[in-house]
Amino acid sequence: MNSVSLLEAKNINTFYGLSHILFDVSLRVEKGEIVGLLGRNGAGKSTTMKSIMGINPPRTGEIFYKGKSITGKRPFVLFRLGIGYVPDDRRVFADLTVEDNLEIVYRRNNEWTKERVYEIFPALKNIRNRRAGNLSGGEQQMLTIGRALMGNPELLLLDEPTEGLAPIIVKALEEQILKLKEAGISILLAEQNLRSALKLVDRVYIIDNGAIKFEGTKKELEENEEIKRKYLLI
Amino acid sequence: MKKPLLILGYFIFIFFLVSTSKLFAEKTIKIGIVDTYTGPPTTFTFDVRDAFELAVKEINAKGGILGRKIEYTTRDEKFKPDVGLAMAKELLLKEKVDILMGTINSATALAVSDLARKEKVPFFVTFAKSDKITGEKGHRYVFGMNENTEMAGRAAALALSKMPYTKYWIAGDDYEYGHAIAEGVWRHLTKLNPKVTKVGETWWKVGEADFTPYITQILAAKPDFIIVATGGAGMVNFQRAAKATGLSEKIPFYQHTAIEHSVLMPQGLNAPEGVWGTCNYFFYYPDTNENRTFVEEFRKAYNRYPKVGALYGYVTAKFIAEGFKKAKTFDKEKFIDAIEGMVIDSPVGKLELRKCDHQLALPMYFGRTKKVGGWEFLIASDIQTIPSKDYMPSCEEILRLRK
Amino acid sequence: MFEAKGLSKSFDGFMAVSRVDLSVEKGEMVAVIGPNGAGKTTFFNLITGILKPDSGRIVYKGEDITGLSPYEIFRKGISRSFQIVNVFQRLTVFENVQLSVLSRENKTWDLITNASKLYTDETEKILEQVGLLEKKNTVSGFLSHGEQKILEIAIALGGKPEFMILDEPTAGMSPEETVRCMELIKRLREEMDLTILFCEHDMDVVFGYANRIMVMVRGETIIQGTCDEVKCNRLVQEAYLGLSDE
Amino acid sequence: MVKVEKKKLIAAVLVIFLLFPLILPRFYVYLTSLIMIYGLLATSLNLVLGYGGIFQFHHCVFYGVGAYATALILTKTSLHPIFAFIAGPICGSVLSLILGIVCIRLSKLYFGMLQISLGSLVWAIVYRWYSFTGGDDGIHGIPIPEIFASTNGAFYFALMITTVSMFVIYGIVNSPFGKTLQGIRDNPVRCEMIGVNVRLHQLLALTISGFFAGVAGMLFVVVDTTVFPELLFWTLSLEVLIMCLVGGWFTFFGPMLGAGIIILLRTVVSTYTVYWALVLGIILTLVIFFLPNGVLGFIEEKFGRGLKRENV
Amino acid sequence: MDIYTILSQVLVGLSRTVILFIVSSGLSLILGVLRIPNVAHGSLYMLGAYTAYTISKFFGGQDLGFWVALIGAPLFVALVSFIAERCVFQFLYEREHLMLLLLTFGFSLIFGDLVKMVWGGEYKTVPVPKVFQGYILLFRHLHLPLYNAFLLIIGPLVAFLLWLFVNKTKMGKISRAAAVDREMVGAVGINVSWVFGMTFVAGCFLAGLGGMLVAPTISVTLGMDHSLIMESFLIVIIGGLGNIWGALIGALIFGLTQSIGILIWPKFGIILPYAAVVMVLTFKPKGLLKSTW
Repeated sequence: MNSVSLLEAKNINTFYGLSHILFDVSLRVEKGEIVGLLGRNGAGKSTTMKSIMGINPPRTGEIFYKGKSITGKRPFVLFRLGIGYVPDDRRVFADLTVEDNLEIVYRRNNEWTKERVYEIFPALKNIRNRRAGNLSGGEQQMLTIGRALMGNPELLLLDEPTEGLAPIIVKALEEQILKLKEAGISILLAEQNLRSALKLVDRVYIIDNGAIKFEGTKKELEENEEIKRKYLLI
Repeated sequence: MKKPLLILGYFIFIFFLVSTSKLFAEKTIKIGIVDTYTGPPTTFTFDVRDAFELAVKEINAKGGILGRKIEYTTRDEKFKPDVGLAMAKELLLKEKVDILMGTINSATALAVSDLARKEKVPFFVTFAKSDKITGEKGHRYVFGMNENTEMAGRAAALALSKMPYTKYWIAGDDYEYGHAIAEGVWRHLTKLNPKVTKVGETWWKVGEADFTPYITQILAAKPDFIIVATGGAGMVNFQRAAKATGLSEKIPFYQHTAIEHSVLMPQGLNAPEGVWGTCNYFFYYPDTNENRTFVEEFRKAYNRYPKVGALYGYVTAKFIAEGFKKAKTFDKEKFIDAIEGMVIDSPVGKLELRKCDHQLALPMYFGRTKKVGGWEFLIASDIQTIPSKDYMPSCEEILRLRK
Repeated sequence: MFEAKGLSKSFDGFMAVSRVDLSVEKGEMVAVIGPNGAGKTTFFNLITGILKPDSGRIVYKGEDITGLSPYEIFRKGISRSFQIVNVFQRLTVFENVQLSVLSRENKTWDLITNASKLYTDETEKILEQVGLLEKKNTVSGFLSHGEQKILEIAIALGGKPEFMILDEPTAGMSPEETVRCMELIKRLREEMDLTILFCEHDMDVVFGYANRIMVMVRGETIIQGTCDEVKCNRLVQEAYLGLSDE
Repeated sequence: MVKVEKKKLIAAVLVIFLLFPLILPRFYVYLTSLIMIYGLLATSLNLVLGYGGIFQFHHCVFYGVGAYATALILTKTSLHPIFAFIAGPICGSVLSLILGIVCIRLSKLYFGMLQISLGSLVWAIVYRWYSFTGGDDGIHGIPIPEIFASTNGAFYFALMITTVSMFVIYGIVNSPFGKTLQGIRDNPVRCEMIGVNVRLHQLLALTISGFFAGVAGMLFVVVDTTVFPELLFWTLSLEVLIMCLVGGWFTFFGPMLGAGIIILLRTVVSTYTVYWALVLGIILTLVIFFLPNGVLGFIEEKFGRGLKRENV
Repeated sequence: MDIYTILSQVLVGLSRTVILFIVSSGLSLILGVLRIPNVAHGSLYMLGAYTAYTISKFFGGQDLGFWVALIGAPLFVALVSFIAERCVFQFLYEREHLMLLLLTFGFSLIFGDLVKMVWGGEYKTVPVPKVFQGYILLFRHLHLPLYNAFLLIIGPLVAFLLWLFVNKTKMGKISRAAAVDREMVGAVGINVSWVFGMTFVAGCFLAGLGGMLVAPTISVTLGMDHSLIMESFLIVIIGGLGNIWGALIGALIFGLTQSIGILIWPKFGIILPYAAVVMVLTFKPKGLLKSTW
């Protein structure tokens, strides 16, 4: 392959203190696609995200972004290179207003503005002066995505965006995520809700107990009942 | 596992220490100074040390005493009595000094004085103002080289009793020194002038920075005169507040050492005028040859005017030198016998070290602050000299206290 | 043996646990499952006295233990292990377990005896049971994650419990460790005649070991029953897989 | 075998200490007494700090109160001196218990700050109660029973009391209570879960620690025959904290070693320069930078039964 | 005791509050965002006062010197703290609080001796500029010095500017976000280390400003740091760690209880602020306002 992947992780091993969480995880995100990282709770999805983002850097292994090694770089550097991160627990800056949450983000250029974020998430516009800590889960989720967008990312790491949200909001969110894809943003989506994931993704990885167990297109997964049963279903 | 290393380290340190104590050459008169060289008191203690050094150089230049040079070493006690005591013990037991001197801290002075009594080593106190040092707690081995609170109080009371004021307010730093000064003045003032009455009292914590609230309260009570018993940095702080609030123009007040150089010089020409004070020494008064020579030499050596502490340091060195000369031996007991009641010349005239209580009899100057052309700061004016015999507690009083 | 009746707890208006009923019979092994944020840990905190319920009652062996402090509940024979590793990091493995035994025996006020000679047999027996005996002098902070989780259980065992509450005993373990850990729990239950309430994400574990399962979603119990009942329940599938289209 | 050697070692060390007055100049005998006093004080602080995880910032209050109680009984009453020696520690522990009851609800830094402000109140009382405590001048020339009055006498007295106290503290640290305390330090929540009443245990620890601070205060009176309010001032407390830290606050002998290092440094450095605070400051920052576990902690880490750094 | 006496006492208490507030708000900022209990804060305050003296002296004690010092002294302190932050503190953010407390105590020892080396032991004073000499008479007998009146204006001004900084500038918003979640701030492209450095410098700037402002009312001496730092810490604690408004309320409590205390109970007036601290912490163990911890 001569084309360079947008993101490529090669054999990363990550630890929390002494406990070994990720075992030789490798994955790839090409430009323009949504890649699903599926697995049960505690399977290692969030850790993978954090490893890529440099928040919890891998002890061994390498990560490449647009062909350049970004292993061990600090999160703010990665953000400035165009990797946006939306954590699973949302982590809005609770003391600040919605607008301030968007404004303090480092901006590479003006491609994404507050207005454009409000266009994608109209709900945010009406509550722009509310304290972020007082928002509902769905609103906070929109805000964290919007916040990541303000940095004009080319790659978005979305960690369980639908977790704990009401079905109707999940639906809206799914549409919005598809809109982002249209806008040319590649997405690595961590998800345990298979149903929701299958609506969005082009390709999937299944992770369990810190190791990648399956890699394939959406179709391959849909057809592979055994994998679904073993790692995702009851 | 741990113990041997601990012990080993300990011994390395000990030997290190032992070896350093050999640094002093033999055959000198060793004097150890324990004093505060940290924090606000340094403004006084540096002068004591420097003037002492000046005198020691003079003496050594003339060949020392009985063929021996004087050597001295200083220790910073950081205004902490426990540190001061440990350092005094170090000087005594390790450096084997012949004479101890120093400290502005009364608690340290009293603690070291007790040590000096046990160890039978002369101890010259050079700035601690507690009257207990040569009074109640006095003994054969301690010498008071500066005025104490009782003396200051009596001198001030003597001068104030001749003034027309009757309604007094007492204010001061809430610590031993403040209370002792105020009490000293008040006790004798009521004795000398039965008409005086006390309108009220205010005490603030030591190191108080803002006096405005207290001054407001005092102004409201409208006394004739205020006795302000502050010490250290509080002297300057109070004067500045008095000037800023207009207190100094409305009500006259007295502070011990208010007219002293260390208080007035930092304020430049902004210090309040007309503040009454008492002091033992000015570099411009008395205008005698001895004083001029001393000031000249001090300025040459340290590039500043000597303050009151310089007198104490200088005189102490002189007494030590003359004492050994008179005793003609280095025996400490004989030395003490020699300096008891000895009189020497000093920048402020002849001074006697009283035999009964080992207190230096200093003349006290009473005066008020004034702007005088040619000076970059206020100086004392209308100076009255109160001779020591007029105000010092008598030997009987002291002996009664010591019983 | 143990019964929770209508337990509710809310934080700032958010119902973390709402009207949960659960009864556990002696010797049972009951699993609580549910997605993240379903209120499992809060429920356990209510039972063990870390949190006080807004309403509802907890009855253990016919005695109302609602609102008692954690240490009082421990004395009644209810022990708990934690989801996040929660051992005494600077103490050795032996001391960790011994502390729990000392506490049960009410010896923590003893200032005189040398602790290293107290209850060594019992402590070592517990360590042997859980397979940590050869590590007994290791400072527990240096154990691997899996070992620390086992130590958690050992600490809980120190209280000679009859009722054990295990909060995700296998979280963060490798598959082999998970199997070993669950086998250990199974063995302990048989050997010591324990009643166990645990929560777990690994469904293999849940269906392999639990007698009965309670499913919680958003603070509410949606079903209680045997493995098969739960497996076939549509609500459960929805909660886990989002298979519903409504 | 190890046990026997340990005992022999301790005995040997004690013998060396017993011989100190015979082989060392008087000043070092005095200095050793001083180090033992501050070492005991730091060890008593470490009982709650290093072993209990309680941020007792103003520990010197109990030390000072112990010293004052001893001094006041010796000077103002005609009671047998033994009462004075007992009263110091008791006053220290009672005060410690009282302050502890007020502060114990708060955690970590808040505990420390409340404790420091309450301690400052005690200091203020001592400082201004002229008629009783002698105010800021303190009490000097305290009469000590003849046999302890000399430098050597005081040294043996201090050695005896310190040794006994260290053995007792060592016993407490290794008793079930001590283990429980360490458990509370590591994980108070978990401790509750295994049936420990955390607050009451912490209170007892504070009381014990106050008791030994009082013992140190009493020894200070015997060795230096003087008391003054600076013994209760918060800067001294910080110095004692530094002793614990420099020596190693997760080790038993660390505070004692730290006291030795700080006091010897003070003695040596102040011989050469008036800027010894500067030197102390630089050493302190270097220690924190490079030896976060203190000197003894570092030695144990390097050569001993490896308690490697894991940040809890 | 009439109402005017009380009013005047309150007013005077307020001017003391201003200095306490300025210094404590800087301390609170550093505590809240960086979590460093900065004992050396008092030393920076002292350094500010000494720098003000030097600048004022350079201009021959003229008014110009005061105004230059007003800007220059805090800036110099900020520079010193910047160097300290880049060289030392930035490597130690994750250390335990106790360690940081003692580390900064070590720094305060170093600063204290350095100031002694540079400026010596003499008392120094900074002259009050001509415009602020004299006093105004309020409520019949309150002699409020003009400089105190100036402080009463400066105080709210600083509070307002701080409010602007914290709530309206990007930097302030980032620092507020970083106080709560420094990891996430890094993950939205902000160099957290730099933000921390700047916040530290801003806090120290306030310490320098406090020292500069206090200089014309007192004698600048060694050891002025010691008396202040304890009070500042207590103010920050009762106000709520890291909450700038808490610092304001704490300073008010401190300044007012003290000046009122003098009025009603002269002998033990100074105990009242400490008693207030004990009271507050007894009922509100985490301080009056929400702490960022």
